[in-house]
Amino acid sequence: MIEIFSLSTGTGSWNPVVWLIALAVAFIVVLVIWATGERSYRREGGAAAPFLSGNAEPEKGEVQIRAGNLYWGFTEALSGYYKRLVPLHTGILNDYVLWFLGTMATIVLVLAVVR
Amino acid sequence: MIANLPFIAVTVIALIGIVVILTRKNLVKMVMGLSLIEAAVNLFLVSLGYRNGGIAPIFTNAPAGEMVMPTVQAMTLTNIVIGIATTALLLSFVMLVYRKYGSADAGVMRRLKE
Amino acid sequence: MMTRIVRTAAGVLFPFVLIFGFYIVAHGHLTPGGGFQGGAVIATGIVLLVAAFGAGEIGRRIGPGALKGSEALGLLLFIGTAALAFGFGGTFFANWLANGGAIFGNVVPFGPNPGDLNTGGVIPLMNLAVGIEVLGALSVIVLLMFKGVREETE
Amino acid sequence: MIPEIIIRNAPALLIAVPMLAAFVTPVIAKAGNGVMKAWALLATAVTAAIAGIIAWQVLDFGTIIYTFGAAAPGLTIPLDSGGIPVRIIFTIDAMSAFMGIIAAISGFAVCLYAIASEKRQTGQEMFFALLLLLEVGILGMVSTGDLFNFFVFLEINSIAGAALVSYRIRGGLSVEAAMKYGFVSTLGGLIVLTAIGLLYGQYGALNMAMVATRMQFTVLDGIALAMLVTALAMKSGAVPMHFWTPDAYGLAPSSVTAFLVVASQASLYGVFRIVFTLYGGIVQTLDWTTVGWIVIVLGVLSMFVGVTMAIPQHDVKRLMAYHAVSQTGYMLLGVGVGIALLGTASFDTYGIVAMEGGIFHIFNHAMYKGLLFLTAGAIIYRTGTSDLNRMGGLGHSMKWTMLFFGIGALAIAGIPPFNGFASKLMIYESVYLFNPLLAVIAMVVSILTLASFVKVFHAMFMGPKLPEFAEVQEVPAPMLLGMGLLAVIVVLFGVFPDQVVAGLVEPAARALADQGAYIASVLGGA
Repeated sequence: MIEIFSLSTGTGSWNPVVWLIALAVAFIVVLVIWATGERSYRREGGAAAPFLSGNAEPEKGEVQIRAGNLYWGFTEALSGYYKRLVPLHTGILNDYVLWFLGTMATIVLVLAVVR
Repeated sequence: MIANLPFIAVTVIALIGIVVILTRKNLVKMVMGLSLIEAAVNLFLVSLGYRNGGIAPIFTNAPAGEMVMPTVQAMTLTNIVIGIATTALLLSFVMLVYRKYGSADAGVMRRLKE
Repeated sequence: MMTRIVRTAAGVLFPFVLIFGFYIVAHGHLTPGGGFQGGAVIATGIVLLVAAFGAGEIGRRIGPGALKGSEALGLLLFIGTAALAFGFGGTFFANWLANGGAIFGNVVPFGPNPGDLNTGGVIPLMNLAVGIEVLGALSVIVLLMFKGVREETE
Repeated sequence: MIPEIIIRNAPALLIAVPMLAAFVTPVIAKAGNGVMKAWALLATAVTAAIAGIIAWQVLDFGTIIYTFGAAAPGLTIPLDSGGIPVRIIFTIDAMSAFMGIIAAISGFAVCLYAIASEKRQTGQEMFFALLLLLEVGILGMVSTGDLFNFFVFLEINSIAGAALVSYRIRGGLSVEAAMKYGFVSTLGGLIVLTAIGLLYGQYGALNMAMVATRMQFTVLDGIALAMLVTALAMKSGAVPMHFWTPDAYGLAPSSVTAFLVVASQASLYGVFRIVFTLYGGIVQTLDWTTVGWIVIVLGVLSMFVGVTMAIPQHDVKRLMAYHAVSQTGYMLLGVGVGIALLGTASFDTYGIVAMEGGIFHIFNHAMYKGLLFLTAGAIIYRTGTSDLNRMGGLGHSMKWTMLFFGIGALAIAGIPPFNGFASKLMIYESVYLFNPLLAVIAMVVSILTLASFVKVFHAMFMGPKLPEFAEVQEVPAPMLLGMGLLAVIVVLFGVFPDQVVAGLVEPAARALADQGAYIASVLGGA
């Protein structure tokens, strides 16, 4: 029964059905733990409000993080790579053709001349 | 040597086309370069079909002898038709780009980059 | 709109261009030429009219609607002729009319001959379909591009 | 149950139905917009049914041969032709049928989606006609067994694709994208034609099986192979020839983008078909490994450059387009390893698994990437912007779209139990045995993909409801249905990967690798 759903990859196998069952079991365990929690807890009345050193909590819309700065650290760390890579995407049609023909020339050299 | 003349012409025309595409920034000229390459490919195909002493495959009043295979002519014709379609499409793109951007220059047509 | 001389000459030449185009279409299975070439010749006739009388005038007389219609008609004829072969037990594009004795059904004579128009089976039909399609498509392209240029300059 | 004439002529109908429908569409549009849309939807549905019939026939009874213009489909070599198959022959083996199913399913979903998403545009009859023509181009490319016919369908693919990219002019931006796409595609097409000319001049045949039997691998053949592989890899968006991909994918209408992904994959199929079937006879020489490594290098470059370029993007469709480049790299890598190992003892142990992974990834990619582009289109349809920096909080009002996007994003990042995980797992494990470094790169790329899509998900759906999007509602039902169809396939293929691999993918990989069977099916028991 298990074998029917197992995907063999030559060196191992992957069974999504077993994985889903495991996920369901884990979910039930989480549910059980959650159910044993304190029932008198209330979200209202400031219990869930953040404490920002006594300052007023800003509007949710103002502190919403938009997409642009989410991976700033990553691009900054790899700036040497990005400084070389991004300017290659010039957007000029001649360059597109040049890259295409250049790659073709390289592959022709490898396949037909060097062999 | 004389048999290779068409292929030399093919190379020359194709090279002119490639140089035009790579060095000219005017989009109309780039489309012209593309048409030159297309013409070179057509000439190449037609030259492939040449057989010394062969007879054109037209049955009407043909002399007796070996007829050549008309496959390359069919291919060339198809490519001409396709070429007309692509050239018309690309030229209408150039017209629209010129109207919207105020220039038909590949250096100006680069709002999409990076 | 060009001078009277050009307009008159274009008017005189146009029927001859048409006839030459239809000749090329009709003899496509015997001599060099065929649907595309003939259609292109007819389309050049329309280009001649456009050059002489202007795109606005010709666009009003002929109309992109009719040309688009002829394009669709030609394509439908083409596919339809090809698909009719299913009914005769052949595959798509099979020549179900050839050597049948009916229209375009004569057997092609072997060896050098002056040519018989009544041969070829579906090939002349397909040439006709392609001719109708190409004259519509090319004319429509030229008319629309001409209109685009006009809007540019005015 | 199914009339015999349909089964007999199914390969021709696969092309003829969408083509006829495309030509009739402008005429039918006179009867009303609704009629025209129903007609287009019907045409794609019938095409999908025919693709299904073909796949069933191929998987049950072996390769289908269909000779155009002959008295019977199997008459490949006319008696008076001197032993050369002069007619156009469709050769549909398991790989072609596999690609046909992808194109047909994707075409149906896209058409369903476009019915609602394009209803504010003018000139819709031409849109649907071109969409059907694009489908003709894709299906023709994957079914044909004739080199020149392949070129013709490639050009139909390019022209219809370029015209569709420019459909919404968007202040000239779409036209710019279409101009770039059309220009490089046309140049690529001409290079393909030159290569075909080189082969025809030497071997005097255009049929792939015939050329394959006569293949000598002279210097000219090497040049032709390089031209074919480069031009088709360019059309599939491999780095460093990928520059048109973000432009065209980003600016085309979203429904078209989802279909352009399949169009690119038809070119990818072209690369594989040419390498395996046309040049498979030179497998014993040293050049063969070189060919494999060229494909692998293209694949690794595509994976890495694609994903790293995607991370700093802030236009949602441009970001997804770079991911499409990156995912194409996986397919090139998987099949490239298969190419490099073909003919060695390792091929049967893990080379075939790598190929299966790469081919399975083609199907998975078409489904989840199509789904992602459609969800992006749904967002743009409602908010009117594609800039991630201006979005936010849409999860409150577009719950179904959020669900579909989540499924697609998890699938592309290779998170179990979605389909992307299954194919990526096959690629990782087999490529690790071939060269551990390549497998590590593939995994790193997968992690970066996940990171990038976490950002997109956060930017589009998370956060409080923004005042500028207070009026936003869920998209119309046909768009949801189109997305839902693809999402269901993504989930099903993820949960039952073994059935799909054994039933569809493995026959495709075996058919691609077995050059002898392909030739024998066309030319008889050679």
